[in-house]
Amino acid sequence: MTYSYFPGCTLKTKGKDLDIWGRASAEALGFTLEELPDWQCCGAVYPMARDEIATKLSSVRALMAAGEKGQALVTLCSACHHVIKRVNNDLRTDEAIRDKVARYLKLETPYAGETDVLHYLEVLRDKIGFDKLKEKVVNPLTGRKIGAYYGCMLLRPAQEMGFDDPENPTILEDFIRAIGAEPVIYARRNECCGGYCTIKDKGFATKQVDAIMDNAKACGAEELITACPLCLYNLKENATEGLPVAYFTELLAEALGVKEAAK
Amino acid sequence: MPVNEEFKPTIVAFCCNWCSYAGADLSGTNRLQYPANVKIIRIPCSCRLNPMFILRAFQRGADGVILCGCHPGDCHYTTGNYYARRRMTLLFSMLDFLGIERERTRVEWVSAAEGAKFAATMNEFSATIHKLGPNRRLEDLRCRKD
Amino acid sequence: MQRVGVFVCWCGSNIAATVDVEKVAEVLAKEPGVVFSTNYQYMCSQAGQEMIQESIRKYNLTGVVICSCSPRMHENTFRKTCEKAGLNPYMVEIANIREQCSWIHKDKDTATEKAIILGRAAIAKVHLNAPLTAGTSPVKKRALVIGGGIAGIQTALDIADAGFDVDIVEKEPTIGGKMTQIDKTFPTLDCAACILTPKMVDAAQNERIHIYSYSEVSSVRGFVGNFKVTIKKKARFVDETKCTGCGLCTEKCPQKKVPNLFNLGLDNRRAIYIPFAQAVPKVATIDADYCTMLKSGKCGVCSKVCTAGAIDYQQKDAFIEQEYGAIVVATGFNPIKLDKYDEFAYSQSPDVVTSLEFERLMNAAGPTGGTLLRPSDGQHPHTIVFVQCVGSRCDDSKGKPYCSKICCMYTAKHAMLCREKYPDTDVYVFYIDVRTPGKNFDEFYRRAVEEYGVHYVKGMVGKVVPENGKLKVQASDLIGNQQLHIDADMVVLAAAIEPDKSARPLATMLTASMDTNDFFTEAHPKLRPVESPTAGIFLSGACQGPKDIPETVAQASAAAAKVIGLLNKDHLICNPCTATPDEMMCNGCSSCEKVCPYGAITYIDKEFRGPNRTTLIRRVAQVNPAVCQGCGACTVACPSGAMDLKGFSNKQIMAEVDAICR
Amino acid sequence: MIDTIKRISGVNPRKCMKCGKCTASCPAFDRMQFHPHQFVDMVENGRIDELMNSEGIDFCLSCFACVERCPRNVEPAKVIEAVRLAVIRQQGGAHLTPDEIPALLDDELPQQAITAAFRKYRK
Repeated sequence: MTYSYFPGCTLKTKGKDLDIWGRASAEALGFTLEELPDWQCCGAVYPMARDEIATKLSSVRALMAAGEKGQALVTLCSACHHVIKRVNNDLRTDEAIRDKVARYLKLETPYAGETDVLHYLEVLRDKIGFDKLKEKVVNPLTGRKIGAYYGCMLLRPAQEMGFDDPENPTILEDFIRAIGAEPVIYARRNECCGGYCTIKDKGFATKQVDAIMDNAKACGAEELITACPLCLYNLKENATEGLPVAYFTELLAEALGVKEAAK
Repeated sequence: MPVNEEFKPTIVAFCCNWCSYAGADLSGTNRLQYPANVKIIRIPCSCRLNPMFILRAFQRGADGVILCGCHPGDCHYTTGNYYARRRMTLLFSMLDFLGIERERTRVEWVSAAEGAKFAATMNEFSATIHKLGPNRRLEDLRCRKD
Repeated sequence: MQRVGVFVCWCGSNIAATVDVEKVAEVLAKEPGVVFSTNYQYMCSQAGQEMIQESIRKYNLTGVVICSCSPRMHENTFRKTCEKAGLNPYMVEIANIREQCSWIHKDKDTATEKAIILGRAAIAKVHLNAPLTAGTSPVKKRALVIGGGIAGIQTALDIADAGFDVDIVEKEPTIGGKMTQIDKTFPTLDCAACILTPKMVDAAQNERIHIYSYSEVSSVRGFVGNFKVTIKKKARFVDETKCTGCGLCTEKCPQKKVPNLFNLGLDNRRAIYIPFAQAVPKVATIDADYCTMLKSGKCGVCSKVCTAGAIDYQQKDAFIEQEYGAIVVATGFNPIKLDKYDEFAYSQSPDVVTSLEFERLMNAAGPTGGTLLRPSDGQHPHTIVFVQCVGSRCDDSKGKPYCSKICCMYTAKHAMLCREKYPDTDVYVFYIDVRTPGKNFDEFYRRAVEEYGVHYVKGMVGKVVPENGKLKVQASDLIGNQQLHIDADMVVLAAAIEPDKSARPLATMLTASMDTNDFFTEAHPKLRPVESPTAGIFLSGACQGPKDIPETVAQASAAAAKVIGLLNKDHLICNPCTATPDEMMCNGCSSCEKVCPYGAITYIDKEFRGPNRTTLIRRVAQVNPAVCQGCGACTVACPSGAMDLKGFSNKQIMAEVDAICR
Repeated sequence: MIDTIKRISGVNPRKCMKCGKCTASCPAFDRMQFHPHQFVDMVENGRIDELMNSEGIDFCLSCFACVERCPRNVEPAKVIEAVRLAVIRQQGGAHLTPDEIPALLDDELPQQAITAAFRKYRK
């Protein structure tokens, strides 16, 4: 199976690890991520204003490029996923936005959200299957107690994201089980890490992250995984006394035995 | 097609006594407006509607005919609306054959609790008929007064 | 040609404000056959009715058209009026110029024009009306109550008291319903079991009441006065006539790990069980999902210990046919599932419970013997947070759009009981509004606040985080304009209530209508609150809408009164608007027979006179007017147009079409 | 101005039933002068200037907890975003200028944070 792939700005710079191990694991699992040739940054935050069109266009271009190839669009970064999926949803449901976009981009047939947007984890769950993934694991992470940190972007708003139960998600826990480790469920795994506010107020991010870490530790987690570069940054840099944090793709690559080769 | 300002369509709505007629009453009770050119005829069940009545309406100058009945599964007479649905499907293909726009006839399920749906349906249907303009295909010219 | 009188009603200003009633009367007076036309302020009033009767006599009217409110409102009133003046009641037609005209239009000219057209259609129809005489059908003097909770029990007791036989069908092994699980009742705080169990016993001992426990209704045919119902008695693998309810089997059964549904899974029971000590009937039931004997054929302990020899592993579902004159629906409610609201961590911590689970934890017959202990570690909770409106009052996409009505009061009760029994506990109640309309209700709630020191906080809980044996509750205090962070030991969620899942398929069987929330619809929200629009079906308790116990009991007795009124009659007047075949046109094809949902059409061989004094025998349709309900399905199915419907004949409907399209 | 906010956000504040679940869910509660339920209420009642000049509107994290948990589907985050946009669309309303950036960076800060902040804090 071949998917169009939207890496996003961070995965080309500070978040290279998320990308490299994601691609290596995809290869090992037998699906191909075809990077879109001319992708542009998604803008990192979903433009909520109904009167802004320009901020939605880069997502639309990526969606249409994938659509032309008849492929679903896969993302790894949860912010990109959030933005592109919601913009796609706008185009699918909001006629006014669809028309404006069509006029802006001088489209003959308006783009109406036909492309499917999938997160890498959704590919693992819905296309590959966690059972199949389990079979491909050569290096099970037995005995490791891992807490999944979801953050906000993947889950909310659930009506639009349709990713998982927004208050008690299971996809990352199932993933952790599939790679042979033991998932640790803690309630704050979907509470905000402080996001971009870390730029102006580190103390605020610290308050958020510490609460998350305390909760994860109290429930027995020894390390955390995430799918978001900004979450990773906040959890790592702003914790008073934090657990180790890694991208989920790193552990995936490790379990599949492709971690070292990829670097 | 430009919308004719003068065009006042005649729309006949057949409503089953148990659900849709009560739904129409409810939209009245809630003061929900819909165009005055919709005139309701009460029938005991949607299955009482003989497709002939619809042809008769078109013949006599109606511009749109809508049939409203209980939701599938909720028919007061258990199965009446299923018969209505099948008969209307056949009528649709006959209207296609006659060259009458399919949009002029419609079937909607409106329950006794759906006053808002009734009004919304009538508004929408009336707008559709406005767009289509007067019905000339099946009108019996002998019936016309002007 | 009929001699038609037209009567235009003002309905005060309801019609007259938007419809020029005088003009309507004036224009309609010129319609063919109209010999008299007038308007009046309230046509349905005594004076209005007398005017109609006088006009019938004075002008020798043979048909009457009344332009007024919906026929669903007053058609019967006016039919009776005319009947008293000697006119056949079916010579009356109503033009609905209120609900379907004056109330939905603002412009007076438009509304007047429409009223005239509606009046014309009615006149055109009445010209083709024929006098109809209604037949009668006998009433089976037995009632069925579906659901054996407090609503069903009360209805059955009242019907039985009036001297009629009544059957209760209850899907659980015991009657009693939700009230058996409740500890105390508001606002008097008397014990629920103490007031309910005597009623359960009364029902069991009443000679006129028969209880089908562990049973379901599997099909309903027929109509008011003559329902034919099939009841499925599910196999309980215990012979009810032999079981003495000693309970020995329920102690000896080796299968101990069965979630006890009576305690909402808070503890375990055996595979053979009696739900609780006061169960009625007090008969054991084997849970086939867990019984080793039924699953693998190895065990049989209960059979060995039963001295009465009541265990019967071979028992099969049994089907019972019974006839009823009336059916009462009392299927009740359930709390909703809370998986969609896991911000409150219901599925993540055993110490987050629903209010009904909390009831069991407070109940002397519950899993903790009435001592309030946390499910997780059996410790006394010291801080308890109650959350109101969980899943109630939501946008459709997020939960139930209605107020569940009972939660404010039972939460006040829970909070008060906690503080009374354990004065060292801190109790918080997060509310959006406190709704206490009811006798002594607000006083009760105020007592909880003022005398018992319950902290009522206007606000909502946003997140519950289980951590180190505590529940970290993050909430808003809107009046204090602060965010609260409470370390609680227990969180109690007032889950919205919804109709029982069995209600929807039942409604289909009964052809009784339901609203979008699956509550049964009443025939009129104000004036006929305990009847379903389907004749002969009555509503009792929470199946019609959220209700507390006093309201449920009141409605249950009201439904019983309606049933008694019906069963008191020996005959019911049938609907005269039945199908009727023209035998000369009928070609005996059976199309109509196939579509009739009531089996009202049969075929007979009939002798007809042919030309030249010959006779020939032809197969023709015959309609049983007592069974025909007048849907009209057959009229359209008939290929030769022989079948027609009285009161809604082809000619009548076409005359209406013509009048509207004219 | 009420209409501007309603237009930008697409939110009907009248749907709010004043339960306060948004404010109960908000992680940035401490940093805000007005809280999510007040935002909705103030837009409903036309107190837009007060909102625009209040402390902490830049602290909304767009975490959508209020949107997810609102029982009435009001979407408070969209209201806050609309007010914030109304501020930064004014001359000199930007909350972050490019020359401030270098001082705020460290080696690990992902691009995503800077992009997001720019989108949120300036025109």
